[in-house]
Amino acid sequence: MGKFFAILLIIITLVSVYPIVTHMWWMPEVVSAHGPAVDHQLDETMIGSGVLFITSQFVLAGFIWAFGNHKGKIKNWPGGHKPVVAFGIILVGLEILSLSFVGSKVWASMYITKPDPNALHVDVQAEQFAFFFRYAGPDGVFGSIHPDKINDGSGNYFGLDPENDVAARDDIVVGTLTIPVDTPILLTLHSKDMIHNFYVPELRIQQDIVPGIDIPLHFTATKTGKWEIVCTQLCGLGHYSMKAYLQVMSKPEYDDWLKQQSGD
Amino acid sequence: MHDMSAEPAVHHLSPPQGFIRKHVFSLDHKVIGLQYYGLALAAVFIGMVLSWLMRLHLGWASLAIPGLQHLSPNGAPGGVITPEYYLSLMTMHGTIMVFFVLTNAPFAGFGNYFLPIQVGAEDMAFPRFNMMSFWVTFVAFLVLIAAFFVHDGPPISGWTTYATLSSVGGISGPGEAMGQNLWAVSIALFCVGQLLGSLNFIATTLDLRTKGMTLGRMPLSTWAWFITACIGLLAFADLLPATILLILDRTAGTSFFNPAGMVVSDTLLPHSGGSPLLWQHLFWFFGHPEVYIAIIPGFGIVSHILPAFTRKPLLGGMRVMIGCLIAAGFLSYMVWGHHMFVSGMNPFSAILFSVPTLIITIPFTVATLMFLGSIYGANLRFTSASLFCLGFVSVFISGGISGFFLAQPSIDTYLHATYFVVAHFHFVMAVAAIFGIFAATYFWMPKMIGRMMNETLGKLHFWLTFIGVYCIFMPMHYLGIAGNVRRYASFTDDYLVPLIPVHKFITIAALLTGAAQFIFLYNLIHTRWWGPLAPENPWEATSLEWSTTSPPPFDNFGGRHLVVHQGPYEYNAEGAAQDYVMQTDPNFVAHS
Amino acid sequence: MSVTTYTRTEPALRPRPATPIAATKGIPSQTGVWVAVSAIAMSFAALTSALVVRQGSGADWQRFALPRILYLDTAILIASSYTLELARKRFTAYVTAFRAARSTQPAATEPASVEAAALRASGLYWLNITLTLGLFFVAGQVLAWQRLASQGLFLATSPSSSFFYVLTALHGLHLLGGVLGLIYASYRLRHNARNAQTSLGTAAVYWHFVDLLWVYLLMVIAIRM
Amino acid sequence: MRTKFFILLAVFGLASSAMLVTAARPAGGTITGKVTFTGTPPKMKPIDMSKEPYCQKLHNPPIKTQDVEAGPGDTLEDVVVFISAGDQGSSSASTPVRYDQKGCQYIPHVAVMMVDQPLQIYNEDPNAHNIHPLPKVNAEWNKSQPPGAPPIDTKWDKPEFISVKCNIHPWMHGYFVVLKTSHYGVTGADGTFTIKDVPPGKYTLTAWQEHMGTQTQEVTVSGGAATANFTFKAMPY
Repeated sequence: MGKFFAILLIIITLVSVYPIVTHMWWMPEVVSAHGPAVDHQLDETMIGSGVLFITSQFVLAGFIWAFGNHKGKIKNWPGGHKPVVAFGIILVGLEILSLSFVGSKVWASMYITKPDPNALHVDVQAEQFAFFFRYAGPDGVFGSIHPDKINDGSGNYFGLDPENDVAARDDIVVGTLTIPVDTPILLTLHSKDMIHNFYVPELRIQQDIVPGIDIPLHFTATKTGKWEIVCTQLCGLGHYSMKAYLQVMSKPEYDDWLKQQSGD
Repeated sequence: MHDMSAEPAVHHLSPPQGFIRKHVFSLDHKVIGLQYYGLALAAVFIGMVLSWLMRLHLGWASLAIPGLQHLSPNGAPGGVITPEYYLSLMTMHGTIMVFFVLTNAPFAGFGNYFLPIQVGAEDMAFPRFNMMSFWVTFVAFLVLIAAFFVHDGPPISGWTTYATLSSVGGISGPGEAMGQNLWAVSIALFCVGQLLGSLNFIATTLDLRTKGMTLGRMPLSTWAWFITACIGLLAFADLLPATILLILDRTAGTSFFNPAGMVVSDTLLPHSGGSPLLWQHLFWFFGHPEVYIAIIPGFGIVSHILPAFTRKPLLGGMRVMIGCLIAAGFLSYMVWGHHMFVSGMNPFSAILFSVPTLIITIPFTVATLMFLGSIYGANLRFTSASLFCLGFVSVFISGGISGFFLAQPSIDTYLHATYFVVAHFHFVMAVAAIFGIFAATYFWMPKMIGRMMNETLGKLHFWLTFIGVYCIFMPMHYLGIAGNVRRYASFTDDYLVPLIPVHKFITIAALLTGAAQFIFLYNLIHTRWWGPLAPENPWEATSLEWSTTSPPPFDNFGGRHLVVHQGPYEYNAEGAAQDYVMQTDPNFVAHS
Repeated sequence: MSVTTYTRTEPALRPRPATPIAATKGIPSQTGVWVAVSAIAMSFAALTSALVVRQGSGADWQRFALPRILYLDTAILIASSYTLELARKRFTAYVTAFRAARSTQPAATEPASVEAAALRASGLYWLNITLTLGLFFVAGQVLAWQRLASQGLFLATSPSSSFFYVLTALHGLHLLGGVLGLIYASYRLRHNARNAQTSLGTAAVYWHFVDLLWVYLLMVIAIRM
Repeated sequence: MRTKFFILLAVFGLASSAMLVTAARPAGGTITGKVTFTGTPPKMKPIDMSKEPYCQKLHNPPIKTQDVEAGPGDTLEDVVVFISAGDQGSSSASTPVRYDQKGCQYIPHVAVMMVDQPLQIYNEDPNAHNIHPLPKVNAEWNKSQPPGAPPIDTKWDKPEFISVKCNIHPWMHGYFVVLKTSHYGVTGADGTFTIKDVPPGKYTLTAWQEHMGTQTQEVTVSGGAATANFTFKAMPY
């Protein structure tokens, strides 16, 4: 029975590792400036913990193979427990040090470093179960938000008050986040109702959108194309269907798009 | 001199009379332990069926499940699960499993039964509190289950019930009206029950140990229950007021968690200035320790059972293991923020929370190494119990490893709220803890019901379950790395559709693994009435529960007052007559 | 500790006598009450931190003048702790007398001397005073609520009033628990039950804690509101 | 006792005969009219359906918001005109009202029905919707309807103007107008409405527009046709 268990463990371990080594299912392409650092961080962690995983499962298997149903005098771990404890602490300690050191640098680059001062500013409004995006328009000023004016039926998703607020009149509100490539973007995330989340796997970004708080989020897309923005924070019955598209265009394309939007 | 002097360590209860006192409102910690175990058993099968329904929906979204429309005409018209009903199932699965299974069985259940016996006491310190603690928990369970039968069904906000989805009432979605109220009341009651239980565990361990039972001679299981009780005392004392505030926000119009200017479905809510993050802080300050409440008894149980089947004490003895468990319990109160890396809290605090989170892996790594080291050179005996112990080590390694990823904010921004997390906590907390429960069941049932369980069925149950859980949860890591978001009722996003075949595979694995659990159920029921009678000490183990009859008499030792002379794990001790020395053995002289 | 970890690292094997070591034991009810107290303290710590966070989270924190009667209540509660100690002193003296009586004639169910009986009587007297003060305190809290309500401050009016009602209500409930504890203790004392004095001691620990807890809460409330 | 019985019988008889009479008379009077507005109405904004590519493709150019549907000559569409007072009371209708979700749009935008009249809600789209009526006096509910799911059968037991919303497609917005009377009309694209089979009498007529509120006027029907025009005041934005 010991040998069977050991073989089973080894098979399970190898089968578990195979899809990861071959990237059978893997992260989608990375299209953000900070993304590669995240991937690198994940790869490092994967190697480190992968080695730990395989060796520990194999050791377990080996011992079960060797000492299953073994009779007679028991053997003790040579050298007692102290070296083992020390080994564990040092091994994990080192992994922790390296990971948290590199990791915090990546994290800092995403969240702690200030956004580019002349980044393109887009306002994000999340609600059950959609995202809407607002551009300041020609005047470069966002109209202020009045929750009491919010009315999806008349397309006023942000609660603008064009009647009394001049800045609001030329604001552009769309359902697709359209941005120029290689340009620093600064999002301000608002939520109308529940806690939502702004997740774009390709950008390696995930950020909750909390009602009552305006959360800034900055990134730079490095590739043109169309990807999905999905919600990862449980927000109600339509959570699974809450999404929008991220359209990254070349600079000229983007300018045309913007003109055309402020046209009508 | 007796009447006014301090009360002795053991109190003299008279044997209970009548069915009600014996089996229903019993003060006997053994009966209460079995009641907790029974409640957990009912809960775990309900929870499992819920997970089946969820998995079926994830694999085949438009599949009509015959008969389901009768259980919930609104949630499953024509037997097809609606997105909101999927979320209801998910919420109830999580709540039932975390609270009524992973907390009830290894801690309240086995702890109630064996903690007093292992310290040589006749009962818990406060038998009436003990009885209350179970019945309050029982009512809590009924209240929770009642949510299935209210108008628009159980809540849909998940077992973490994040504000504001959970705190604004029915307008935020189906199940958020009465269903969510029932949830909150149930959890509040559950907290009360657990607080009473923890009180008992601590007082009993400190004050009712028999002569010679020093702290150093307490079995590791008792140590684990004691540490868990200390954690639970603080954790549930934090969740209880949080739940009260939630109930007030929902029913009394207060604004603890509800911010100003919320517009839900074009309706402007009157709340002002509350903080949704406040709920998350209060919840996770309980929630992370809760994870340890589920797993630390598992560690205690495995470190108690493994020596009996390796026939040698744990590597590092008791000191290392106890140190690891205390360290883990202590650290568990400093890491709650790692559940909130992307929640919008201060990014600096994310780094602050990340470090203790990584550090907390050290005690668990050491503990695992101790397990591995004790298998080396052992006389490893294969029984259902020992197999589940070895399985515990394997799945805990698998689950623990993935913690390295999630503990790092930078990687968590990608993996947070994906199936990677689901895989992680199911391996490390759910499956590991369940393996601990199974090991304890096969190990202790002979003592608890006086009959031996069927080993062949037990081993079959192990092999199927062990292979099964890897088939279910290992692929979830791959899904997570591919960016598959959790808590989705179905996968309609363009980048998720290609992953559905993996979900189908997981669903099939889950159905088969779940089916294998009925072998266990059959084995348990068959043993209860028709199993062969169990001897006093079937496993040649050493601790006090094996120095009394199976099952023990109502006062545990038939009026004897055991005196403890040995540590709990004197296996293959030099100069001993046989390969184990009972704790009560006065003749053996240990060397140190 | 006789944990044997069969390592060859230590050469000398010193035999240790296997005489049992008596486990140190306290009184369960005493341990229990301290455990309970720590749990309750944890709950109110959680509520306090919630209060601090909540005050910072929104601009809607409405300060209001505390009803004067709260300070009177505080005085009452502190007094009750004092009277409880008076009661306990008398019972301790009574028990010693009782023990003495027992040592002379083991059959005795009552202490011989009249003084002892007097001690017991006044002990019960002070206990009842304590109970009355406790109930006065609760009544006072209710008055304070009415005062606030008359100012138009209700549970949902402002986060400050919400916390005021929640904290005072939860504290009031715990205090009523203490009242029950004292009633139970005095019942047992009347009937000379086993360890009646222990139950009084336990109830006293709890009572003083609830007293302290109130002083703490009053400080929090006074500073924040 | 006996007298009571006879009174009851009499009342019942009268009522039923009255109903027979109303049913028997094929065409009473009809009320027709036109609903217009003055002032600049809010701009009808094009709806961005890019969240749901299927629906986006269906509508090219994109449809516009329907809270105010101004037609040529400042006419208003989807205004409900009904007899709010003076009606003899009419038996509740039993023919179900059909409400469609098609191309991420509610069709019709405003559905008028009587109290307790069956209402059937269909999902004609290949994607899921959720129907979330937001009543104040009736009971609120919120159900999702996956593609191919059976229609939702329901009814309303109190008269109310109920705003309906799909949270999955927040731009989807419509109205259930629940009335006590069977005498109502809804203005078409040309802003005209017709209320048929109105027995002769003096009535109060109410016109309701979801954005501009209600207006009432007295109208007398004597056999033939009566006209009643309404003019709303439009606020810009």
